[in-house]
Amino acid sequence: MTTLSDLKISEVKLEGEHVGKWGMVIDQDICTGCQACVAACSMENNIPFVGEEDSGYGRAMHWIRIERFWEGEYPEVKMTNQQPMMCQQCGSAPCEPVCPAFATVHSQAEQLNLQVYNRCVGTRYCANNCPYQVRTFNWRDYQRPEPLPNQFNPDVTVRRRGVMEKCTFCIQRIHKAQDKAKSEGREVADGEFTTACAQACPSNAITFGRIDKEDTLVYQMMHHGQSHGKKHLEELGTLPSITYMNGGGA
Amino acid sequence: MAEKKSTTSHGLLAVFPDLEPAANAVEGLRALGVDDACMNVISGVPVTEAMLGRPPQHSNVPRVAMGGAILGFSAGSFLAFIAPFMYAYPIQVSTQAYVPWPPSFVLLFELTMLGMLLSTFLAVFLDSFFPNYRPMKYVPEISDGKIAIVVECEHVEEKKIMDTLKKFGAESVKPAEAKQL
Amino acid sequence: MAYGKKETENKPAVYEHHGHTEEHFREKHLMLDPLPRGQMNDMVMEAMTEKPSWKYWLTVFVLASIVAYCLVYSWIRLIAEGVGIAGVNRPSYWGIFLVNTVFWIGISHAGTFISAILRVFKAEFRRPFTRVAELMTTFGLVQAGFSIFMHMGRVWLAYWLMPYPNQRMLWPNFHSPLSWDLLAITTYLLSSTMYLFLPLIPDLAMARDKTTGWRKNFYRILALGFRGTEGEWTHLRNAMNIFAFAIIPVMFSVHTIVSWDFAAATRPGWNSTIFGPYFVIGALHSGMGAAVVVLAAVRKFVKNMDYFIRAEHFDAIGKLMLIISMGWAYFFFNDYMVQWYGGDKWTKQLLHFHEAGPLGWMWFAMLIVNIAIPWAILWNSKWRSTPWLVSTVGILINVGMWFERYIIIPISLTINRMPFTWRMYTPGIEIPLGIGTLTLFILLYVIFAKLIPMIPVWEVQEGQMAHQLKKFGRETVVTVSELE
Amino acid sequence: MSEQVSRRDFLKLAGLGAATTAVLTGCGPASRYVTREPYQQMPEYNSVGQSTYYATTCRECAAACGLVVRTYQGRAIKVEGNANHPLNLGKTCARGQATLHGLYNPDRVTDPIKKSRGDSAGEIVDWNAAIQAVADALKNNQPDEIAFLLGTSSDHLFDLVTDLANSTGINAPIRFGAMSMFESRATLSKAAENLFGQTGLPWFDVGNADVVFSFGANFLETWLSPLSYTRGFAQMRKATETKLRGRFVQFEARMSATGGKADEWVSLRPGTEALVALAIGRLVAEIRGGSVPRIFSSVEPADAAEQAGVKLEALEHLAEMFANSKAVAIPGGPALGQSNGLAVAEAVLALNALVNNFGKSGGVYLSALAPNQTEYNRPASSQEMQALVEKMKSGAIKVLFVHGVNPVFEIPNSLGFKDALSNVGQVISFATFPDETALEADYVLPDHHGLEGWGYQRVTTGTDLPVLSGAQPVVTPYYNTRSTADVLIAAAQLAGGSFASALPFADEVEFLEKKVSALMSESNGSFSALDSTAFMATFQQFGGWWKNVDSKVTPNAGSVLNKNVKAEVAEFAGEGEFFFVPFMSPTLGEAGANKPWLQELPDPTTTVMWTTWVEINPETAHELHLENDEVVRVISEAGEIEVPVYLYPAIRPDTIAIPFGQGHTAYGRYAENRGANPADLLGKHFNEAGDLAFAGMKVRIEKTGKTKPVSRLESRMGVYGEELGEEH
Repeated sequence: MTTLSDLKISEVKLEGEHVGKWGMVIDQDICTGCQACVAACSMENNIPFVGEEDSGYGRAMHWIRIERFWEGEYPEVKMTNQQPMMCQQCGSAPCEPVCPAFATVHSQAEQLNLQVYNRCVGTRYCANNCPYQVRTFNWRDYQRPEPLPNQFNPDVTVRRRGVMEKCTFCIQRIHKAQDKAKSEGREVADGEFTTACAQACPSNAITFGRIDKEDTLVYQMMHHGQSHGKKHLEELGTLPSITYMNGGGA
Repeated sequence: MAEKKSTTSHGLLAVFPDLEPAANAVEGLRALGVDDACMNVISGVPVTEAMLGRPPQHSNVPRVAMGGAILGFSAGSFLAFIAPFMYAYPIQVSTQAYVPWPPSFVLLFELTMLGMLLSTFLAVFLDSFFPNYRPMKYVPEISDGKIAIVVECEHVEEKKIMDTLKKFGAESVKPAEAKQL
Repeated sequence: MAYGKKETENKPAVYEHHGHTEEHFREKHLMLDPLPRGQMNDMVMEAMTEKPSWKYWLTVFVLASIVAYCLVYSWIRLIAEGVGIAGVNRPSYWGIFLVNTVFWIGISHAGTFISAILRVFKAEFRRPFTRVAELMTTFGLVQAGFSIFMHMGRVWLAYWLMPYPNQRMLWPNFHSPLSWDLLAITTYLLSSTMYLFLPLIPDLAMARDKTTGWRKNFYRILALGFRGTEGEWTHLRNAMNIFAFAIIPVMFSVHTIVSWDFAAATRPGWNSTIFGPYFVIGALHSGMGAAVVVLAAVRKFVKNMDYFIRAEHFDAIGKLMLIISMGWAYFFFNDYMVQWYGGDKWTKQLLHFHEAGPLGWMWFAMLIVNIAIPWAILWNSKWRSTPWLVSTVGILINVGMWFERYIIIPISLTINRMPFTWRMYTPGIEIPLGIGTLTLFILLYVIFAKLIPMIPVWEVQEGQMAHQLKKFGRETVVTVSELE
Repeated sequence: MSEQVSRRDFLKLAGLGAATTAVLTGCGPASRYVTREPYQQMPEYNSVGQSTYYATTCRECAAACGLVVRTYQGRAIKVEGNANHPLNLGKTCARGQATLHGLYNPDRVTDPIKKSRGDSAGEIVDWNAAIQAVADALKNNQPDEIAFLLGTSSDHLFDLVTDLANSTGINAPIRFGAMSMFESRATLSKAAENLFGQTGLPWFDVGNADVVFSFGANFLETWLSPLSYTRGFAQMRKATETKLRGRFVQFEARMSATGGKADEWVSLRPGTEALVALAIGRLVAEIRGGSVPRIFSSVEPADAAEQAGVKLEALEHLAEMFANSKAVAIPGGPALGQSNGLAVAEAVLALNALVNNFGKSGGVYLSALAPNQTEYNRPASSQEMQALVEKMKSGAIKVLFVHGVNPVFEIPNSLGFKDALSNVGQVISFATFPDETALEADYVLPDHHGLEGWGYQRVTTGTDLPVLSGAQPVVTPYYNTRSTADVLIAAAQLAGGSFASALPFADEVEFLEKKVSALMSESNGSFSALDSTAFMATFQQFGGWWKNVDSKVTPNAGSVLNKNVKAEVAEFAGEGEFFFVPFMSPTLGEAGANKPWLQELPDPTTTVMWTTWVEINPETAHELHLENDEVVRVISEAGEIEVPVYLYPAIRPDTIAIPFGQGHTAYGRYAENRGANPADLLGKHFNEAGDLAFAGMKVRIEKTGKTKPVSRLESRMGVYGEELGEEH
């Protein structure tokens, strides 16, 4: 007879649980909060700067933000480990079903959370429903005076006002690498390319790669260091693709 | 003579001050041999057939409403169950099914109600021949609370009808003339 | 009452009741104070067709100017410059636009409540003011629609949310509560407009019979050729019966679905199963409050209305307001209790923020004006029958209900599971736009008071026909005959 | 390079050796040997839809990180790190990333202009006239009346001017940057010289240490070579199968972004760093047994602890930590920018001698010298700048050429640079941006942006290898600008005489080729080539040349422990109840304020964007009835500025701090009239090594009654945990 204690909570699986395809491991312990990822992301993804007033009013459009909290009071004050926050590319993303226009959907091929700028009508429901609060909205047509637009990345759409956007895991780089691999008749190799943030990160705190294969670096990091790796707000059943590590001895 | 001629073709219109005499007049006319189908009572308040002792009116409104409900339900079914398969490619949101049941119920309900109410409204138009801007037999006193009976009966002598109407208290009996309302 | 007094104890057991005289009843009840139909018609027509004074035109001008600036100009700016000129931000992606949407949908609920539910349950006091209430539904929904369109980032693409075959090979996402909302509000707006129009037809016919000139043509077209034949009345009655029954679930569904916009989200404070009925009762709360204000305004500013709208109506609506206030308090407490008990750390933070945050005063004000004040005033039949007092309570309830929505939307959005992003919301162009919708609502009433009969005279007459006084032994009471 | 070489040939010469993910090309489109071709005839590496990657060197600071710039149809799209570059191994910092916002900045100087001082606009002159003006300035003045003030990040220009100076007798070029001032570079190298008897810049092998003690060194932000130190930090912190997670202790009065990463943050009273370091040394020596070395013997730990405002037990615990592991101690930043900064540096370096880590993995080295360098050559200290200013004031300088630095902004007002300019007959600025110094110049002859120009930069610290990092144009110049080296070469030819013979080159590229191809003969190079053209092309293609030989120098530890260090507290200048800590903004650096995306990057510690703030301990603020965003006037003996308050929980109650980087009065739309410049508060006080005692000021604050909402990325409610709803 099955008793209650025989049921382990770990056996309760979410319906349709899957591992995802692309993932990231972020080591908060070595993240120095230097903002290189933020700058790299903004440059790669044509993110507009919003100016002093708007940025101070919760309208900064960083796709990745580095959170830090305070613990204790002087002199026992401690700055917590930096926490880079970007779209977690949830396997079961709360933002997707609530969009009336299918502007944010799940990519079955890439197992990513897509944002289709053209479809977006700006209800901002997705952003409300994102437990990670990582979606940014084009509140205005933020101006980039000439000749700044020369710097635009031609692989990434420039968004206009009224459109929601968020971290894409640099999907333009994913596609480029896949196209290249396909033309060479092979699969994308682990570490063949990386996202702008991971590429810039001076402390290598961000590692990006495939997580659906066991021999990849990110998979190894996720599972090897499981004792101190965690996913944010996992309890909501969002199946995030980013694992956060917080130091601690091996 | 011309007046008489028009009477035969257009019938009579009697105006009653109240419900009671009008009901009596209906009874009187029926006794006279005027068929119910030849009478039409026009009133400014909804007096029921039973009050006037008239046969029940036939109305298509409930049937059309039901039909509309079925149409609405079908439209809802289309949107809920068929449209998701008409996309260029299957679109997955979160881990929800392509056709999720609970939202489908919302859809079915709203569209059923919309279909029903729209067709109810439409049915009133159809059954009452609205909008209708042709000249019609009518006197404006009706909206002041009078009740009018329009009698168009060819096999009963018009004089008798007129007398009966007057006997039961008609304020005026005139040949019914179709006028621009 | 005599029997309460000691010195009368030894008197013979025949009690002197202050029996209500017929005059008392006539004075009190419109239904027992019948006037000839023609006279009532004339009163209504006079109120409508009387040449407006300069004060009327001034009012129209002032209101129209406010609408032109606050609604038209501000909205054009909003579209041209983007939602950035509003106060929305991260994390309060939704702000006053949605507060107003919910608020106006709430207002619109009273119209249906009065004309459909009270019609189904044959509450006779409804008769003179169903029209005024139904107009509230339609006008309110127009404002709600405006508010939700203001909210959208790319409103020029709003038609993408309608289900129609298109070159994008895409249908709206019916997984989204917002698309349910769109369907429900569309259904509700269409049905309530039709439901407003059907009982209006006989009154338009009456107006057609009593006017000349452009008005005659205007009413002739609108009256559709209605004469009042048995058939027409039968179809109309059938249709109105169907509407009265069917629009009630539609009304409930609308505000339930509005509540799902919040309840379906994975946010602390929003994810609550009680939100559906809580929102419905909240809608009725603000709706009844608004209805009583509109009624008082119509009675005061429109000619001859004190005959049709009397203290008894304020008394009756006051009772409803009291009951609804109690119901709202019940649901509010229910929601609060369960959220509080759940002990989720973010919900706890949120509740604390509601009460002790920078806008904690709003939370307390909401409880005072939504519960304490109605309960303190509306229990007394005399106070309840005082139009200015009840309508003051009505205004306060509306302020309170607006606060409630403000607390649920921007204030609750302030707190989420990412404390690094918590941030207050400060409204921007929402303020003029909100004022604009309110002004347009009033302006529509002001204009329509001169265009359509504000009182459904035929319904009043029907009611008067059905009412009479009857003596049971020594007591005179009001009886109503079921005519339908 | 006398004959014309097409770009296609250049590529062939360069070969396909690059091991980065991208195909790197050896020569940028700005090469004057290339004519632009229509798109139909685009070279294969520049075809439509294909990106071309060019390796170059970052010029946002002096560290010389290698970059690979992605270009697309002649536009620079994205900066990436050069994965092969020994210094940064493919990484970039935020300032490097934003360098494109300098390139395409809407407020660049577009043409050479002649103007009157104080005017931002002037008369556009053509380059021939401009070169003539430079030649006249060279020719018509005595050599010793001509001075060059250069920035820290164009080594080839520095070499060119040095060559010019050596053979013509003009003043040797002086290099300066606010960054080097706040780094206290001079103090660090002076301390090394004093202790080891060797010149050079110490290098701390953080990556292989188990315990890192940093006395004020903000090595994760801007200090010396932040990318390399950050990499070391990450290595130190990460536990592996063979090593535990390293621990890091920071000693400073105001928690810097570096200090925020510390496992233990010791907030000592400013000025007591030397005492504390010596006290720890003494305790460590006691723990390790044996006698206390002479250098530590003069300090009493209990005394030092009391002076510093820390507990003796805390010091004992830290000493234990230091004594029993592979430890390294780093002096830097504000700890050295004090009156006794040199003593601090020596005391901290001596700690390393105690654990005997000199020349050992995880210990202290002297940085490898760059390939074409014979001895460490540091930028000018503030005192040396002061000497220049004195000369200018006295009228001994008739012509001042300024390149790559914005002295009017970067040098504290109290040194009087701006006033001294009025005694200089002619000021010629080569500024790319209309900065404050360009405003005070007679000519502004804009140099290319770093990504449009040629050059090289020496890696002075941060890697084991001697590295000469190469720079090449990645895009054609966007405006009518001209390379300063070219201008000087042309002007020297025009001036004739010794000038012409000093710079016998056709242009900058020829000069570079001569300098770079000198390395051809070196062994163990990262590449070799048969002729100088190929060598030069490969140099550009790989983004530099380095010697694959560990060339770090082991310091001579011999007598360190027997030296004497004054165990005393620093002196503070001025009246006022607060110690004042100015610090380099980690995101803006000295010259980032005109780059909009750098402005919008949140400061790592406070998350403030777009402005300057003053950090005050919340307790202190409470006592003074100060709130967030309230504008206060900070007053020192040297000046006063107005800044809004930020209640910073990790600063001593007796200390306030202000970031450096804003407060520009010129420098383009994104920088102008934004924030305040804390350098205005710094008095003319130097330490023994000649560095400015920038952290040696005392200030007071006054309320102004004004408020200014400070833009923050962080929530004002959510980041302090329990006290929800209260604004912070």
